[in-house]
Amino acid sequence: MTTAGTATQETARTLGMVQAINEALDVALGTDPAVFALGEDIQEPGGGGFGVHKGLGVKHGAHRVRMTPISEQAIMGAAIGAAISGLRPVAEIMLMNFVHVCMDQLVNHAAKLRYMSGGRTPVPLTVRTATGAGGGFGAQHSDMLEAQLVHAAGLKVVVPSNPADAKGLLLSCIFDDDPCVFVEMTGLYFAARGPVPAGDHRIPLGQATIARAGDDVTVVTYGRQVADCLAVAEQLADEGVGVEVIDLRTLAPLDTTTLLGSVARTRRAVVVHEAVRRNGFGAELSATIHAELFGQLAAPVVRVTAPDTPVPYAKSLEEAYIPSRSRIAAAIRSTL
Amino acid sequence: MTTAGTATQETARTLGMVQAINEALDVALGTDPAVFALGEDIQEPGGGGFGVHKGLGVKHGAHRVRMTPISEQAIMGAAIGAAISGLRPVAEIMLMNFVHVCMDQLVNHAAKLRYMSGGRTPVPLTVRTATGAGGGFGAQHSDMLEAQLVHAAGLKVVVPSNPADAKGLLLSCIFDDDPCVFVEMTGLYFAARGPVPAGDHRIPLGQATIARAGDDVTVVTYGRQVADCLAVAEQLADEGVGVEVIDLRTLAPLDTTTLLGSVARTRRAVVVHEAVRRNGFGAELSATIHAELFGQLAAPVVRVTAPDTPVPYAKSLEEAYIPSRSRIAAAIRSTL
Amino acid sequence: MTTSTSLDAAAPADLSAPPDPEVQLELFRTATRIARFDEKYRSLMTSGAIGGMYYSPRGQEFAAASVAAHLRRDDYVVTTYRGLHDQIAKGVPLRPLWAEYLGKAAGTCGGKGGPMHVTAPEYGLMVTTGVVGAGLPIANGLALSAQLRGTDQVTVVNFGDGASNIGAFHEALNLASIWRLPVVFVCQNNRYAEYTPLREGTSVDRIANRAAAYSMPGLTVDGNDPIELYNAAGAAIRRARTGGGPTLLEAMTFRFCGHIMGDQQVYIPQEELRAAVAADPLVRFRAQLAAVFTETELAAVERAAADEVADAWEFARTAELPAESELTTDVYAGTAQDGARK
Amino acid sequence: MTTSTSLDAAAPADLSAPPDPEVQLELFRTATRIARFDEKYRSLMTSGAIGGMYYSPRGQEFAAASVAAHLRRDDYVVTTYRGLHDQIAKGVPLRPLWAEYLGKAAGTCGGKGGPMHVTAPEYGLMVTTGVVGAGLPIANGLALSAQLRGTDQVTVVNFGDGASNIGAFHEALNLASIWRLPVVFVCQNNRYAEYTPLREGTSVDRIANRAAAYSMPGLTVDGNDPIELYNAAGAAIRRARTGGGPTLLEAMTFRFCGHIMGDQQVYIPQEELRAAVAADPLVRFRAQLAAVFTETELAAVERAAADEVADAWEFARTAELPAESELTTDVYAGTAQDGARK
Ligand SMILES: Cc1ncc(C[n+]2csc(CCOP(=O)(O)OP(=O)(O)O)c2C)c(N)n1
Ligand SMILES: Cc1ncc(C[n+]2csc(CCOP(=O)(O)OP(=O)(O)O)c2C)c(N)n1
Ligand SMILES: [Mg+2]
Ligand SMILES: [Mg+2]
Repeated sequence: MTTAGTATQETARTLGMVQAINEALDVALGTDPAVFALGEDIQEPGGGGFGVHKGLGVKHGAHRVRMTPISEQAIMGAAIGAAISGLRPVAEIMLMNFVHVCMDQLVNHAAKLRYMSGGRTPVPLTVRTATGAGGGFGAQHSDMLEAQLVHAAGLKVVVPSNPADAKGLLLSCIFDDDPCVFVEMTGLYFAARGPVPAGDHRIPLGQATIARAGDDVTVVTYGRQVADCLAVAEQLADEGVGVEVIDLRTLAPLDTTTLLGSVARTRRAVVVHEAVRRNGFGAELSATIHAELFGQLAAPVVRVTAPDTPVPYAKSLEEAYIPSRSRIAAAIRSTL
Repeated sequence: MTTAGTATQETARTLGMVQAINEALDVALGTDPAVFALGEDIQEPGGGGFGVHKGLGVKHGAHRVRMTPISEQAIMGAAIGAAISGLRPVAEIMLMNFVHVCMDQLVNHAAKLRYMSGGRTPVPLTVRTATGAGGGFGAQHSDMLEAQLVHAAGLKVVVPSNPADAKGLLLSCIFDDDPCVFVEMTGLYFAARGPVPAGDHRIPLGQATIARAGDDVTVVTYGRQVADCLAVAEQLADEGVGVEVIDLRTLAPLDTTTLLGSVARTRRAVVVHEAVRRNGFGAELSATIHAELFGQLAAPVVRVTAPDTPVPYAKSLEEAYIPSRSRIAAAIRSTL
Repeated sequence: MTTSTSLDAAAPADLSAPPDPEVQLELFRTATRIARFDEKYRSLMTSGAIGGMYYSPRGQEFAAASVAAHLRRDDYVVTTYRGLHDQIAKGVPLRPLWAEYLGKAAGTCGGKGGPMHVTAPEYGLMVTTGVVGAGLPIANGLALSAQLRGTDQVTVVNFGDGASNIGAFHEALNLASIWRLPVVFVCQNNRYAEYTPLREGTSVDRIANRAAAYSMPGLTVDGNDPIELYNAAGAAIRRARTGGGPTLLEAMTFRFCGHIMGDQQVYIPQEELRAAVAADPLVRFRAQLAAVFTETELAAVERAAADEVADAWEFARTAELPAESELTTDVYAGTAQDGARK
Repeated sequence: MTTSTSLDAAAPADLSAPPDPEVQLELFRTATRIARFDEKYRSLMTSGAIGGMYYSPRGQEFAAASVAAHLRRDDYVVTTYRGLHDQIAKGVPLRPLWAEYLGKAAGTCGGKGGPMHVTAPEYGLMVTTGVVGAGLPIANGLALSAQLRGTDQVTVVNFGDGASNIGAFHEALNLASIWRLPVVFVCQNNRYAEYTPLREGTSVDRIANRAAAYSMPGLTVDGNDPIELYNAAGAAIRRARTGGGPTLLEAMTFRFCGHIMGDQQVYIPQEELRAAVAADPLVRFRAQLAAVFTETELAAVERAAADEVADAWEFARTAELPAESELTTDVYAGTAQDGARK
């Protein structure tokens, strides 16, 4: 189903998010026998919660694309044990809310073992998980929990915004020597399409990218909200406002160089994420920007986030929950 | 062992933290038959992880001071089920790191049921849990995780700094109609002593207190760090620096009125907590202060926190991990 | 197919003894109301009139109806995302139920919960959870609450075969046993967890056999035989109500429509699927009842169900979405917009 | 006291057949080294020379020694906060071990982990966890890794009786069974979880009986009988090594010194405590060995152990605390201060 893993082609094909992630897994499985995937229903016909593993079980074998029972603690524990003994597991936790079912394994064990062992017990595992509001999945299937994981020292946290980045970042996570949580926003699975380099395409962790250059105000965001921010930026360009959009890609460790470099120039920043506001990642971004660029800002950093509520089911409420383009635009305007 | 619950005495006795919390539980159990406690080893001789329930099992009966197996999911689930059917459970999760063992019950269920039910299913439960570095307990028994819980819409989060507040806040949590997490810092258990009002003493949730007035700089803190900040404030008073110390007491919902009122006056703020820095509660505080008081601050908000590492075991490292008085003092001076 | 483990009181002498005809008709009525709701819902999804996710309980109607028939309104039920049958069987009226499924303000939860999170405490439907296995520990709490308050309310918690592999199941059964809680754990074993057949994820042939690990009676019955399940559930519920403690009841059944709307069920062997659908318990039971009731009587039940379902759909279809101001209410106590609603 | 559940290959014909004298002496040596370390550690705590928390394994020496005797250096062990005996039995040298207990830079983990988090991968001591039950799922991962890499390494995970009530236990045993993992689950049943006697928290008489819920052999043996446990563990480990899959082995034992240093054990009936201590397995086994070895030989083992322990204490006592610069290293790869140390 993909050509990756056999030869590196220089051409970039237009792929969707699911295909791009599938390709990253395929390349990793094809490159290194230490890599294996595990998760619920990841073989045919499901290919996992959103079909990301389709075809991989058949191609790489049931021992390397392993179906698990519905046992998130067992999944995460198996990944940790395999990681500390030399393998590179890629575990799927079907939805990010279920990370809370195995939070102890992830945060008390995966994140801490390297440190607690004085560096003797590295944990090179990757957890892939899907989430995001907008699909009518309700309060237990939609939460963005990246801020809680960023608060866990020892974890790396990645949220891609497009297929090429998803492939490149996931490959970097898999071959990284630390535990990485790779957050796939369901809204992107079937919406985002874009050119994706073939082969073993990697994007370094910890590097943000300037998705759009602009001189008047910096919008800092990640994941699904990047597209919304870019759309708003286009719209505001017509009004003569130059919006720079930073796609953080990796939240921990954070690329403060790119972040602060941009805001130092524009002197205005808007932070946009889908997670709730209270102690969301926007708090860390805002605190960092304000403190590091104290006296240099022309306006306070504005946070555009979900309200401090669980994700509502009703369409009318779910739409109001997710940061809209008009709220983003209004926030940007408020800084000018 | 206490007189509370029988008659309200106006005298305040000098008690330690463990006794004060014990008294709150005793009053609650004595006041309302809907209240009951559950947790591991909470009957004699343990009285729970740190002896908080000593004597209560004998006094109020094994059915209302209930021993559980080592099953945090079962404990939290039992508390939720009891709460939604009319009782007011007070569950002990022995150490805060074990909250991660039952994070799904707490965050996906307790926190969300009221909202998901359109207000029909309130969850009046209290979770008490102990934590904090400094005891040589190592990386899995010491974490301050309040920021992760503050990020869960629907929860209330309380961290008392002294025995009287502990009693008054715990009673308010127990009789509050929402799920409250009450964080007891182990360092205070045997250190903090102070006058504690007898009887059904309550302190409203969501209200910070000015632990010490001052005009030059506001230090915002909670829990065990309050005493350190007060000590530093005394020390700086000798140098002629007026330090105002705000003890937040409740982190969610946050008393922004007291917080911003103080900083608006002093124009300088230092935030101190023991949790790691990255997306700690200090980020929310700093972001809020900077944004709300933009242009009014004389200096950037400084965060004094643990570094972004698990809690180390070695004494030399654990001491360096915890915000020290000298780091707090230096941070305050840096704002002047 | 009855199998009992370390059993006793929970297993009545004869599970096949039919109850009163009126009870039988009631089981048929409940199952029919569930099936009609489900069928109409699916047909509306297929036609595009309704969107979203839907976990059909078609085929499992009696797993709900025959258990809930023993419950009083003040007894408690906890169920899952695949919960329509349990919600209806516990007595939640179809109008607000359907409205909740569509996220309307007139729904049981004001549209904020949705199908995976329906609660209707006034009917004893206490929790619907979207997290596999998470309902079991909560059910213990409901049962404990009855025990502490000194009532004889019983709690029934429904879950799937796949859920028996998650930690919460283990902790809940152990605690229920130790505390002798008035709770019945009903595993609706439909042989698949998503696309995974039972044996691939579950290390035991009969989930009821796991009861022995908790010194609890465990019983596997044919959940598609309304009478057998009715009798078995009755014994377990009586046992719970009279202080005898918890039971693990495994009701063997089948999901006719796969895991989720749109599931093509290619992973199920064709004969297995064909045989299961051919043995549709609703059709079978109707045929059985024809010996006791007239065709007119049975048809009346069916017509009433169809009418009620049509009415509920019309109600829900035309109901309003919640106002945007509802977004931030109900997070904490005292934040409800509309005091009257509570 | 052997009881076997749904058993077979894991139970050898005669659990009481003594192994070679040299093996017996080795068991005695390991147990003696553990006991001497523990005694000295406790006496130093009592005198105030050492502070902190300490979970003594005194009384449980053979639960570790008789199992680990079958393990190769490249086999894996996972243990808990009460882990000293398992750490020593797996071969971790006493000097860096003691240094880790004191949080010194020369410790197995540079002092950063401490007693509850010792790892020494070069000796196969892979994880020590402070979270009850959390080691079991990780042990599966180690076993899976061996399976995937095609080696015949075996993983042993030790845990307490109380740990058998937590969700992670259930998920781990189910997965190990399904995947036929080369793992042995060793429950060191010391009859108490903190201050809670077994029957108050655990809904089954014998924890090994829970193995049936996972179609796994389960075996309860006298963990204080070095020979019986040696034989049972040998069978389970051979079974795992040769592709036979997991076993749940319950070793009945006793904590002589209570849950944690300072525990007065007032909650244990006096006769129970007296009888257990009177039956000190180390004393009993020494008496048994006197039929095979001379007093001189046994005393030499004891003296060597005492010397080794004294040396380890001296090493640890005089070792340096980690430099403050170590605080922020080892969070991520490539952040070690001292490349040579790794
Ligand atoms: C903790 C958790 N893990 C994974 C899922 C995703 N999921 C939803 S339904 C399902 C299958 C459940 O199977 P079973 O328990 O047999 O119930 P059934 O759907 O057959 O009624 C899974 C894995 C979930 N909801 N919760
Ligand atoms: C998840 C979790 N809950 C609670 C604790 C606190 N705790 C530490 S040891 C212990 C008792 C464990 O008993 P058991 O499993 O029998 O082991 P033993 O101490 O007897 O060796 C408890 C409750 C913990 N460490 N982890
Ligand atoms: Mg199923
Ligand atoms: Mg024990």
